[in-house]
Amino acid sequence: MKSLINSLPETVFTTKVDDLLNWGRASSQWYMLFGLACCAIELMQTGGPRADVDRFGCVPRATPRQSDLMIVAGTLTYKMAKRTKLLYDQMPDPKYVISMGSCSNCGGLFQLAYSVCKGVDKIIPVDVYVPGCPPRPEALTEGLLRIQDKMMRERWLVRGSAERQPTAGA
Amino acid sequence: MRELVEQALREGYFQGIPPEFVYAGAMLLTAFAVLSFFVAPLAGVTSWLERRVWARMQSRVGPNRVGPQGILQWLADGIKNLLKEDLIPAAADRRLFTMAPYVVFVGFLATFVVIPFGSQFIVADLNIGILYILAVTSLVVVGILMAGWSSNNKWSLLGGMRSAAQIVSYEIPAGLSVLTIILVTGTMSMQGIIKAQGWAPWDWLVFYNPFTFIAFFLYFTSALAEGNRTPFDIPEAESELVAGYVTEYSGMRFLFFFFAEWGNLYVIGAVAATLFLGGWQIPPVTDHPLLKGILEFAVFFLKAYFWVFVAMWVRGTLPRVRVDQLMALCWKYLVPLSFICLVGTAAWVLVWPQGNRAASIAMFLLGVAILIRFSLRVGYQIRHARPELYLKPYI
Amino acid sequence: MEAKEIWERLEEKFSGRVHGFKGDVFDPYLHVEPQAAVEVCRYLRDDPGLKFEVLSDLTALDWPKEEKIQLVYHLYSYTHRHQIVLKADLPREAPVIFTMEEIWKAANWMEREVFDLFGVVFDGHSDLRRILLPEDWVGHPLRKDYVEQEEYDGISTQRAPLVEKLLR
Amino acid sequence: MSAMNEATAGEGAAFQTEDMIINVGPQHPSTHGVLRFVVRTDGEVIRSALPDVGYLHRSIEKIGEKVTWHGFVPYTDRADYLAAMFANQGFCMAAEKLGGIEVPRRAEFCRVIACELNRIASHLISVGTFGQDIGAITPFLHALRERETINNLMEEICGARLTYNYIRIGGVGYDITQETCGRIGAFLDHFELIVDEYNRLLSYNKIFVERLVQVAPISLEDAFQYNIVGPNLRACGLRWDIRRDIPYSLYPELDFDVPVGTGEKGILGDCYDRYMVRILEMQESCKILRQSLRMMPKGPAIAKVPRKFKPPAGEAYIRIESARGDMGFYVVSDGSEYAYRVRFRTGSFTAMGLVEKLSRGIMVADLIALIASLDVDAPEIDR
Repeated sequence: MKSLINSLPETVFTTKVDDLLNWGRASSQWYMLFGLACCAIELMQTGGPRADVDRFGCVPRATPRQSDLMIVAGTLTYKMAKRTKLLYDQMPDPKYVISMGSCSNCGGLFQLAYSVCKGVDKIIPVDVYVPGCPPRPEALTEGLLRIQDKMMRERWLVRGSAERQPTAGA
Repeated sequence: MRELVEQALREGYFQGIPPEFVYAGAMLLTAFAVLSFFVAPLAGVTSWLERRVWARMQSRVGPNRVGPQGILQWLADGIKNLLKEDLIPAAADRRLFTMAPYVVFVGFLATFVVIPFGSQFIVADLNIGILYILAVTSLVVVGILMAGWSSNNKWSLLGGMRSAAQIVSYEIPAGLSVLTIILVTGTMSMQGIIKAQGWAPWDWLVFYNPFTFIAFFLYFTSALAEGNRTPFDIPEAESELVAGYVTEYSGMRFLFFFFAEWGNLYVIGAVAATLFLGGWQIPPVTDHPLLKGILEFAVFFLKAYFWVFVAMWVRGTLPRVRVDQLMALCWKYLVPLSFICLVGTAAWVLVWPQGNRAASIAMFLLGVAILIRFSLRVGYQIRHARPELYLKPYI
Repeated sequence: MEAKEIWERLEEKFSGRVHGFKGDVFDPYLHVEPQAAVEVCRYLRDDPGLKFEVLSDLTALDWPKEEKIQLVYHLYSYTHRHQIVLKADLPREAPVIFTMEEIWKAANWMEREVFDLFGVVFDGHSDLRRILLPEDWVGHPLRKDYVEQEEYDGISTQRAPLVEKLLR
Repeated sequence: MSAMNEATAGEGAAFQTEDMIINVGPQHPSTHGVLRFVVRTDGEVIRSALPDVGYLHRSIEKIGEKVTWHGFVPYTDRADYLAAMFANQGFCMAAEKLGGIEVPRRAEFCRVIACELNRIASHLISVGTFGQDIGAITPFLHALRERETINNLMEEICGARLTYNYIRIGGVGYDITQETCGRIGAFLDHFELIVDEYNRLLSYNKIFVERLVQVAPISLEDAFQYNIVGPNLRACGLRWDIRRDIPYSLYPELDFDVPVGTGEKGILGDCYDRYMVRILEMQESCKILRQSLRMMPKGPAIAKVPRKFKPPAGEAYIRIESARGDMGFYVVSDGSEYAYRVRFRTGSFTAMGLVEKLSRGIMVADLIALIASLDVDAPEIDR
């Protein structure tokens, strides 16, 4: 059977279905517990009582198989780089990546280091960059909302408009 | 249902189709309707409720953006998981891996056949109802073990083995406490058990004698263990075994496990309500059949959900036990205790075949005393819990 | 016990193999011959008057001008509450010293770290592997003349040009 | 379990068992960052667990040689992000010792206040994640809730929530105002009761206690051999706190107890002792905070330090009592604007060395409890 994805003309029905599907995906982002360094603490605080991203349906999952969103929180070293790629590959599609903090954006403070990978985007594609060292929980929440926006813009049934949007900064 | 189909057949709606097919079709249709309009929302809402209750205990808010107060959260989760890529690890045993979720799901779903939601509202009042529940829930073990083995992941394997050992062990105290009730009622039919009780609390089997009183708690503890709930959630212990036997599952297959877990929670509550707490029995307030049915359903639902809430409460409070402690608890304490309950009740039934009203009322008063003591303690804890401190510039 | 007294006791016992005591710095130190290091340390640990139970720290200093790598042992005694610093000079091309593992177990990991970052080989070590860096890493980064590889495992190690200027 | 296996293996060679090698980490929910253990198990019983560290090796020591003395202070934050203030303080003390800088008295008070707040925050994470690893998530979130309040206070003191860069060479970056002192006092009133609540919720929970007692006890000899420090050492029964025994800063003037493990529920030095020492230490920190808030004098918050700080050639070794114990800073200067060598000696690194020995014969679930009880912190191990 031919795949239905991106094959139908744009009608009210298809766009509505797309909206429903996107709503489902945007309202239930399960992020992988992937704390690498300092930002992991702020990631925990984001799931904690003050920021509480559970409000948006974001729950942490321990295994990559059940997560939709990888929040790379912290410094990525060369020793860890291969594992990060592996974990990303283990996640089922559609998957998104938030690069949290300067270190995973570009190396940040640790640009000078010999063992730090200068940016997680050298390893895996990134959807949203959240700056800060470390970013506050509010900043990460904003990043999650940006990912939601991005999800809401995607088209699954409608033909020809499905290019993934270029990355946005939060 | 049956009458409806027969009537339709008599009136000649389905000419040219063998009546067996019509019956099968009707059954499938009913199953579909029950599944999509009752069981799925039930499990889903339970999952939402759990997240909210849990969040409240942790001084968070919990899901509140999707639908009113986030009540549609389960729908979003479902839609998302349906759309996820269906991953089967290359090293996994394909056939078992794909089958395992269905086995677990069937094991949980089949119990709904005999759950009595009201005096008229039951799919099939089997004469071996409670035995049937014990039997089909054992199917869950098979599914979990299949999932653990076929994933070809060491965490899954460990989780599966733990789960098998745990569920098989805890079947014994659960079964024995159920037997205690069967001794009293003399029937295994769910409706029969409920009819042996009355609407008043002192007519409930939990207060029948001291032994059934203990058996109730034994049953609830073992049922929590069978449902892999905290403090017995070692098969999917997040901090130890990543996600236990579901580590390799994604998307829809994972959703089945997810579904079964929360549905099971309701089944635990429903069975506890049926066996010990008088099921759908209501005081004789009305003769209107529809109103009566609704009231019965509501009473049963609330009784079951109270225990669901208790299970959530336990999950929000207690840490997890270790494997050896879990086994020790089962074999050293629960099994001997449930045997004592069984023998004690047998003797009780010999002495007072019609039950002892004075003892029932005494047990009821004891139960009330325990409840008051407990609520006082909870009240004390709540009064002494301090709210979050908001310092001035940050309000 | 004062560092001076420790030095006197050591000089008496191991004359010629310990030297270069310096008592007028923040943390008094003395030099020990690499061959005698284990013996001296065992004496320091076992002597009831000294009783250095713990190896607080073991690290190294790279001195390219003097062509030496200097191992620095910080010892501490909980019983007598005194401390001493031992230093051992090794040649820079082939730094080899005997392991302290049998005296203080903590030395196991510390020596692995020094091996990893400085390339000092510890003779008799039970498990001398790289500890912080990947097994296939090239070079010992804390040496002063360490040059970074162009790429590691297919990932380029390029920095932004602005940062490049900051590097000394 | 293992005894049973040996017995059956003796009966006939037909029944053979094979050990299972499990890879715990580097991405695992309870490894507290990125650690990896190669665990060889016989069913649930661990034969050996080999730690593999270095997944967060950020070469802070090398960076220390590349940036100026002042410029290195932010990096010390990242050397232990849960207790950043201590690394700040240790490095600055080492630099001050080399440069012969006198720190103003008010600055010392600011340091003590900031450090003790940070100690509470760090221990909150420690005991919170302990609860989470044992399976109780509620206490963890309650701990996070209190930590948020501390984060707010920290933000007020220095403008950052996690990596503070507050303590500078010669003093502190910003003075602590009178209002902030009042809020810290309000927080202490609140927090001292929260510790009781925490005890009711978690510490004396029967399941929690049963999970921890008699698990992986550390003897005092082992502690010395492996150089275990800080709360882990105190849990072995040795009353040893650098704040009290090798005094630095203002600690000799302050009155506080040093809690030690008593083996009240199990044996001395088991996981429960290590947990309890941290709970008690939070209360001691409250005591210290109250005293220092009361005693704070007026004065400048930072001494005059030249922008191009060039300490004379030499070396200094500083020990401070961080939240994870004895943190050593070995700095060597060659008289230039850059340090010649910066070395951090941390408690987590040595504690990880002991895991291999402690983990023999315990269960998989106990390994998680053991790691949580040692309170190791990936950046502190790898730096």
